[in-house]
Amino acid sequence: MLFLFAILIGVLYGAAVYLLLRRNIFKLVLGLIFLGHATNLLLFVAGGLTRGFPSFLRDIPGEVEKMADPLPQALILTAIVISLGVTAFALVLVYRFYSVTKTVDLDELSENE
Amino acid sequence: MESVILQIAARHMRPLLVILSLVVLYRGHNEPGGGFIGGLMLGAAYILYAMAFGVEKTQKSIRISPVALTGIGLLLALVSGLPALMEGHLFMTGEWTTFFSGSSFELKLGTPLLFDLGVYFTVAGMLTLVMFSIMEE
Amino acid sequence: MIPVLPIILPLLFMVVLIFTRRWLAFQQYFSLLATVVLTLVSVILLLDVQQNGIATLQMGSWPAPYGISLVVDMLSAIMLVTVSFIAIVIMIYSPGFIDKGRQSAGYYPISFGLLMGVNGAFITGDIFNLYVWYEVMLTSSFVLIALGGSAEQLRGSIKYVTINFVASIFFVAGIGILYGLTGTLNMADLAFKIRAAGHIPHMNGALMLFFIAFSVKAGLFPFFFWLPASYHTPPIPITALFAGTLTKVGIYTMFRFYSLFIVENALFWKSFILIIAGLTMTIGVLMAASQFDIRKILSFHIISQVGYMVMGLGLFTVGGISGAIYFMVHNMLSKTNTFLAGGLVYQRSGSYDLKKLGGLYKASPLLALLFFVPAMSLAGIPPLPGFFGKFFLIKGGFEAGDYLITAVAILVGLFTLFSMVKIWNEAYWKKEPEEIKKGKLSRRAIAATGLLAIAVVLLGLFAGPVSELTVEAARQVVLPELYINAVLGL
Amino acid sequence: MNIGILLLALLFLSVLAPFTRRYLGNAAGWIFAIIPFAGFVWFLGMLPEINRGEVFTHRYSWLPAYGIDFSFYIDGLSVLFSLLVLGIGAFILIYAGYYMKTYPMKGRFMGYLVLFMASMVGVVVSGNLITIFVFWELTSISSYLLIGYNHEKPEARGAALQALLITGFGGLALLGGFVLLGIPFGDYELTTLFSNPEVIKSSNLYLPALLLILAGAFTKSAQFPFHFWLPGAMAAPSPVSAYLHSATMVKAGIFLLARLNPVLGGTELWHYLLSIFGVTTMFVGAWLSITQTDLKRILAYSTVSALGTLVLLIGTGTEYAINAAIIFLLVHALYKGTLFMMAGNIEKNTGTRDINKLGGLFKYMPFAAIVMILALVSMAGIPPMLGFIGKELIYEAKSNAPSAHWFILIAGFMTNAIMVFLSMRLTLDIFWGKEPAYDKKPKEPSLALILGPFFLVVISLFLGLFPKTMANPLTSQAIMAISPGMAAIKLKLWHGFNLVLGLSALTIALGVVAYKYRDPIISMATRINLKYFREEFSRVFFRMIDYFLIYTKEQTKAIQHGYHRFYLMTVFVVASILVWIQIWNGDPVILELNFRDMPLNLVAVVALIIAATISAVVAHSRVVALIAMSVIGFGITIIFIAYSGVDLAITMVLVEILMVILAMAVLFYLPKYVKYSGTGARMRDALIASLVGGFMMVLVLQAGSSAVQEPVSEFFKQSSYTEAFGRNIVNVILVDFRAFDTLGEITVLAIAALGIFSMIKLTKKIKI
Repeated sequence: MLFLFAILIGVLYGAAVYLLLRRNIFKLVLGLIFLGHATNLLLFVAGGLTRGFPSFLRDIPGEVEKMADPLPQALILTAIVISLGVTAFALVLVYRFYSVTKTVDLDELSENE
Repeated sequence: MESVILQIAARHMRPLLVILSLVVLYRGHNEPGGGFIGGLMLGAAYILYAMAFGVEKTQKSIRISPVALTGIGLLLALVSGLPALMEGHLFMTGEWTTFFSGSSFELKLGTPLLFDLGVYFTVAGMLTLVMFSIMEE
Repeated sequence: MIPVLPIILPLLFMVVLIFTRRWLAFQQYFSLLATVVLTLVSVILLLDVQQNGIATLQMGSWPAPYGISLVVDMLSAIMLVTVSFIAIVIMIYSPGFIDKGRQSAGYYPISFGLLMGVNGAFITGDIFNLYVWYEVMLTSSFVLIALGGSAEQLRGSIKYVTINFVASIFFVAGIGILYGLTGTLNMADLAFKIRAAGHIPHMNGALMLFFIAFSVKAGLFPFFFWLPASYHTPPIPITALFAGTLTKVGIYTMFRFYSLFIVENALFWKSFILIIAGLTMTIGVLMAASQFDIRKILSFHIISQVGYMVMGLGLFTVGGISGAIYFMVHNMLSKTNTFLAGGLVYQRSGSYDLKKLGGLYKASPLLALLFFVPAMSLAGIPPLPGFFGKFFLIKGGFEAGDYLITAVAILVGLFTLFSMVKIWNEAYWKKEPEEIKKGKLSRRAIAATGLLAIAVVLLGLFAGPVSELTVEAARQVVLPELYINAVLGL
Repeated sequence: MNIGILLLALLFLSVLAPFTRRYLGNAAGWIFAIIPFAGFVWFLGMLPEINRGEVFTHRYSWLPAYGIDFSFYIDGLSVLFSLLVLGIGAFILIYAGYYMKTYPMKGRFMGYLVLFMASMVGVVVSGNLITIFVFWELTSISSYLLIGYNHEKPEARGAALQALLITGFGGLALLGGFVLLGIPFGDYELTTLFSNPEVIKSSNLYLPALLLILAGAFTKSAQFPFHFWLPGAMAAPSPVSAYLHSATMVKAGIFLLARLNPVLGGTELWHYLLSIFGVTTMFVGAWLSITQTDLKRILAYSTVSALGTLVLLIGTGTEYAINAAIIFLLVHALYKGTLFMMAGNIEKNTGTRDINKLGGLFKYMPFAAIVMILALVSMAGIPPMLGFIGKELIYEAKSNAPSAHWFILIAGFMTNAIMVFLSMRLTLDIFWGKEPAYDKKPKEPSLALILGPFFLVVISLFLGLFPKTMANPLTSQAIMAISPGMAAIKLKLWHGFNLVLGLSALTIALGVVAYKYRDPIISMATRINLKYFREEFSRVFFRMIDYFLIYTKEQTKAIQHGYHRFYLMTVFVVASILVWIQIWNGDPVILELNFRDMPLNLVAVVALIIAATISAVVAHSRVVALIAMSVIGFGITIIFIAYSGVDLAITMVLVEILMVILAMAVLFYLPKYVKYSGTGARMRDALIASLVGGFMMVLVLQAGSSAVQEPVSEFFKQSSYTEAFGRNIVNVILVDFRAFDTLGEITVLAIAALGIFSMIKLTKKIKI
């Protein structure tokens, strides 16, 4: 599965980058959300994949060897929450931007005007 | 959005969700759950209420502002690191005590739980703060 | 215990300020007091490190490499002291410049959030924890740069937020990959494993991701766009605070990572970093020359001067690194000072545009002095600290045999002088335009700027003792074994 | 007394100066002059010991970590220069106190002047290259402030900028040169340098160090082609011109050459470079002075010429040449100081400096006229002034120059003839000749204004009359300092009839003849200048600055263009290139495709996510995009569940719901999609996107396929229950093992929430 997941992550990153390069500010935010997803998945996959053995200690002999690595999961949880905060902020920022400037065209952001 | 059904649902769901969130919070140390998920549930309870009765009324019924809730959460998380110092350990070292240490049931309380409670409040505070602001807009 | 204080004290202060956000007067004085406390703590840390060597703390008593290690070496300590001192100045300066709306909207608590993140980044010895502090710092800076929400600010902050978000994503992706490759997050442990293994396959991709992430944060060529696009938009104390702290965190991290993780391909990284440094300092200074907005000139200069610091890193000799660290301290103080002086100009004349300004030299000798000192320091005029920073770097560069980059650094100094003199000639010496506003200067702001200017002068006058500290810091950077052993207790 | 105390006293005085105006008024100059005068006397008192060959050194610890001390080194050369700086300085201060009577901000002016004096003394008494440099730069800065004194005039600002940039450029080069010089010696102390000068001469750093140091010295001392800032600096008030631009600052470069002659000198390169630059500057300066009409500019060009002469002499390096250099330095400082101060007096009295608009002044101010004429006599090199001795020595030196002495001699001859011509012209055209209608009757300058010129001329006269008793003791040690082992030549006014005297006579004769035919000569010179020097150097300089600014503006437009997505594009493209290079050069990726490892249901999930992703990208409506987004989120959740991430999955679902609600709440305020970009742009962006996606894919493959021995998480598995009392290891990591991360995480949440809150509440438009 690693190979498929790698492709999936590549596709997600690619999509995110493509969306970030659009002129519409909505797509920009979408791109940020995609980046977050792609990265969560990347942390998950890069840390090693273990099927169906969540990291709860149940006093089963030998469980520790089979168990999924809990650390990447903890990292992802932290990362998800952080990107939730930042993305929510970005969303409101975009909203505020639109209500002040009445445009969604990023090309009108030029600072040399 | 003054829907009667929603109002009834919200009124009854709220205490339920609050209790559920506390359970999730406590369970989290051993089973799936934890402060973050619990906090989201707590927040959801009040957001539901606010959707039914409006933000202002909800605010009144909680008596504590979301900002304060966030602050309390942060403070709790911070304070949970202090007992360790009194024990002469390093900051944020987990300190545990056991209540009712029977054979079948025991209630273990420790500073990591307090910390998780801080997470719980912060998340709930953040969620309600954001949603209330947006809903008021 | 002390190493954790620079992180949790700001959090505590932030919480207090959140609860008291309606009492503006209290917020002003409390913030000031809080930054003074932070500075004292940092100074104590510095003295401790100076006497007892690298200080470490294992969070929650979990031993390294399992728990999160906090490590304060000389470099961290110097940065901590500098940042918290700048925070004092900003807190004195702010009330006159941040309007009531922004103050009650959380300017003070979020500033402490920023300080928490910055200090955390300086202290932590764990890569993922570093990411967390970066995010604390960045989120605070996002909020601060958009605080108030004028159209210009929003324009700037969209660029700022997006590009920095992308950088953070690169950072955290690099962490994930590094963990997948090595199974550890503790920086000392990682460095130890790299040295023990000799070669860890596929490391370079992750390292490059880190480099890109930190280059964006530090404002290196060609990743700096967010900086000049946004730094001129918020109120000047916020810009000054950013100028004094943010990019330097990126540089600091680069120092740390380079020192710990670059073992293989050292020659490639050295030349690569030197090339980037040369381009950054040249392009930044050239862009500064064309500007007419004081804040923009200074913003472009930040980029150029970041190039100097990276140059010191690329040399990777005690002399070069020590020069870069001294330069960094100087730059944080002097740059903040010029921004604050720029704010005074605005308060007096109602504009940042050099074309609309003039006559300030005659109108206010004090204002002139407060700008002249840091500006000449940035231009590298002795005996101000900018000179020593430049001198140490040039010395380091020539002694390391990297003549080309050193020649570039020397030449860039001339252009820096040019832009500083440009501001001086236009805003201070030119005849005062008739329609100019004649605003009253805030006393607190003058006091803050003066305090910082005095600090700049003192940094120059006491270049001797300070450079002893930076040499010690550089020694610890160049010999990462000291760091690794201190953390792992080897 | 200690040299450190003197310097501190001067610095203190300069800081104090701006505040004294109120209390001291115009008498400030007299009081200010006390300290430099005391210093002058102190240095004079050192002369006997100095002449016994003693050298005074003091060292203060300065940058111990770098092994650099702040040190002083006082020998004959230092004393000679210090005497000039302090002696002339004292007179200048007195002069300036009255001269600047009507100017605003006189206090600051005096402060800068004293600051300059301190820095100049600092340069000449420093015993360490870095110490020299510190004071050197201070002279540049204080002169910048002085030249730009009339800062509301654009010319003054321009001239100040020009001077600062030229000398600043030199300063930076000098710093580089000093650092290079210090490398082979391992030290910057002059004593170290002097003790074994062969170290540098045999090093391959000699050439770059020499070139950089010469760049510093030549810019400061206005050598061609950097000479133009000096005439430009005439925008400064006359006391400044008299002090900085004749007697002191421009001599700093000369001082440096003299100081380093034992270290760097004596090589062919040194000899040729100095001679070529010197002789060119000497002649060009003199030539350009012919066509000037502004009194101060005439003097400025003649100063340029004199500086060239000095460089030439030091470069020549023979015993005669070094003797001549020192004597001429003294001569020049004395007469040029007088002339500039007199130029100020004349301008003050008549309101003009244009010599065509002056005339017949002798009868109004006979005393001042005599003073000035004596200075001009010295400039022309006519006995009995010291200038005569100087010129004789120069001729002697030139005729004995080791190479090209005929060429140098002829150039020198022409130059001196021009000096004679200028002297006659200034004397006759200003003090006699046609008298224009003056607005108010010119009168003798007041005591403070004439005191300086008078004393300098008298000193020059006495030195000329009694060279052996007065000039020799002043200069002999300076000569030895420049060139150890050389003896001072016994100076005398009368040398007997020889070639040199003949040359002198011829020079004067030529000058007189030239004055007789001055009109055709001047118009010829003007024609030649128009043809060959059509552009004045300083105009070229400013045009270069204009071009530079245009360039930087274009560059800024090209790089900081304001288009957000091109910023992002640059970041992505550069990142892709850098990472791909790393992948390319890195270890090979071994890919094992194991189809048994691919359960169909998961393959379907992956396919679904990819499909959703693509539809989100190409979607034409926001609803589709949002739905696709949530499909992706839930798809990832399924993957988390399948691969043992239970907590993760729950959190992901909750967050996903929240995100969709937020996105809906916020984004539906925005207008509908508009298609902005064309196909070309889309193709380009798709390419960039696939580059980024591609390297991320490869990196994940690399990381995911490498087996790690003992990740740190083993410890968590082992001790989660035993030490942290929790069975949910992920949660234990979050609240205990790595609780510090979580603390940061909730802080981020709180800050973001506060930010959102304030952004929504704070709708008022706020300025600043």
